Amino acid sequence: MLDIQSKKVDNAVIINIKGDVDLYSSPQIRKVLLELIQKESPAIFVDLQEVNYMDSSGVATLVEALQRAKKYGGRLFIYHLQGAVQDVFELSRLDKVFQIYPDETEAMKAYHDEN
Amino acid sequence: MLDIQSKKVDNAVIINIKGDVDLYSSPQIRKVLLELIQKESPAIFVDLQEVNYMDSSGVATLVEALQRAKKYGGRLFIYHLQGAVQDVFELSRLDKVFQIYPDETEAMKAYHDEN
Amino acid sequence: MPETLEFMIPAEPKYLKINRLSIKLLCELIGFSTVESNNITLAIDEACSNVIRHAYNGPSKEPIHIKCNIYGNKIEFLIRDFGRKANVDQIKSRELDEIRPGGLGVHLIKTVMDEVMYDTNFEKGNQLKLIKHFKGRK
Amino acid sequence: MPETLEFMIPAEPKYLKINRLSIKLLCELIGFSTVESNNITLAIDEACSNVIRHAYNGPSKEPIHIKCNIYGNKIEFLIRDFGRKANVDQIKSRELDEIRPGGLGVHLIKTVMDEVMYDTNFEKGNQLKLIKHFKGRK
Ligand SMILES: Nc1ncnc2c1ncn2[C@@H]1O[C@H](COP(=O)(O)OP(=O)(O)O)[C@@H](O)[C@H]1O
Ligand SMILES: Nc1ncnc2c1ncn2[C@@H]1O[C@H](COP(=O)(O)OP(=O)(O)O)[C@@H](O)[C@H]1O
Repeated sequence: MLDIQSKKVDNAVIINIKGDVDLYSSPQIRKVLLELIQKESPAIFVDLQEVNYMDSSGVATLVEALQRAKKYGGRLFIYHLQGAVQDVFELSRLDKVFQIYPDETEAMKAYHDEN
Repeated sequence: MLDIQSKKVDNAVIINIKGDVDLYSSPQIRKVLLELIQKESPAIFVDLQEVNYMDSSGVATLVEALQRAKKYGGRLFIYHLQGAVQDVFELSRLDKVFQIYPDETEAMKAYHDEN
Repeated sequence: MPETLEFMIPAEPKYLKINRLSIKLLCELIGFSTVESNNITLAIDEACSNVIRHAYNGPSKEPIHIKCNIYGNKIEFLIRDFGRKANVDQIKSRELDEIRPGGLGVHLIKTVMDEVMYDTNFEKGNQLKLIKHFKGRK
Repeated sequence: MPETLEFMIPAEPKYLKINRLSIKLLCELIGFSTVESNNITLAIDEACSNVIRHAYNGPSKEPIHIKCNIYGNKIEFLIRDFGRKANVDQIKSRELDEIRPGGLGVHLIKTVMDEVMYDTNFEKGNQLKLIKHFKGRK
């Protein structure tokens, strides 16, 4: 259903998601994110460039990951949001809760500036 | 419904079609083609790169144009067929009736070689 | 018991694309290849175009109803209209070597689908039954 | 008399995308902007997800039926299920400043649509009526 690729860059993990994130597919992302959180991955980057649709179950999955990561001081960055996905975050009033960046370079820069 | 652009190159006309060619939209292409045929345009190039779907009414429109152009010695070239469009021509056994080319360069070359 | 999906549009050409998107995705979801899904979508679209042109004599507010029944080894489409009764003897493709515009829809439907049955025994309108088997699961 | 389209899928998450494609294209065809069409599609999808999760308590072979009535100044969606009767008092969004996963669907539906009415007066199941007006044509 979704095509999820992940790669390690130093101590960060970049996840590329391709497809619609909805009630059908969000459990798939949840699994990937929770595994990383289990391992206390310090920085998780979620590339949403190829996600054209996200529903509230997708947003909920990211909220859950954000909150769990925070507990051990982990960071979650999301970037490259398409129009419809950006809109869901705004409609949910979560666009200020997340660290949303235009692209990978900007997200990486923000992470490195923090450290 | 369809986005149809046309441009003149020497004595040829190149038509770029964007969208699905079906019962709804094929009259739009028919109008453009028949106007060129009315003027006895010597060479009509139809670029189908951005046509992802064509039904039998689209194929019928092209057959009609081909036959009418032939009457005054005009030429009709079609190129850049997407998979589904190529399949309709094959299923209709018209892939041998038309001059179908991979791209504009090849179609132009064939036309110039004829002259 | 099959799994069933249904789609109903008014018999207007502008709505045909809605059915195409649904049918194509459905075919892909249940395991047909991209090419098979494209071809099945073409067949259903041709059947709907024929309903508009022949059963309703042109665009109409009357409905085209498509029922999709998914079985273990095949998908069955029932395309129902409430228009003029078809004369089944007249529903046939032209000779393909006679090159002329038109007369291709029925040929495409019959080439793509495994079974094609017109049923005109309704009080009003017609129903076309189209079946496609999953490859290797006949 | 409105123009009417209908879509019926089994209450399975994998089929939701079929409805999304149909609703999005329909909204665009009748003149909503891309953003409006996306938002309406989101609202309908959230309503269907809630039918699966709350009315049917999870994926089910029972149907979700969507009827779209197009009027001159608005589109009306009737989303019908045949599951457990909803307790309308319980259908509400969480407080948005309380950040936690979930509890967003009803908020999204209410934010996007102009009118949202739950009707539980059916012998079996529920119906949600959602209305969106064309901008400037209220
Ligand atoms: N749904 C239908 N109802 C009545 N007649 C039909 C229907 N579909 C096809 N036909 C008949 O079959 C003929 C062949 O159809 P088709 O192959 O689609 O080509 P065309 O419609 O271009 O002639 C039509 O001319 C028509 O007489
Ligand atoms: N179709 C429905 N049938 C019954 N209850 C519903 C329905 N939709 C929503 N609800 C109720 O409203 C609450 C809020 O729904 P929602 O905002 O979608 O968030 P969530 O489902 O994540 O809790 C649900 O927890 C549920 O109790």
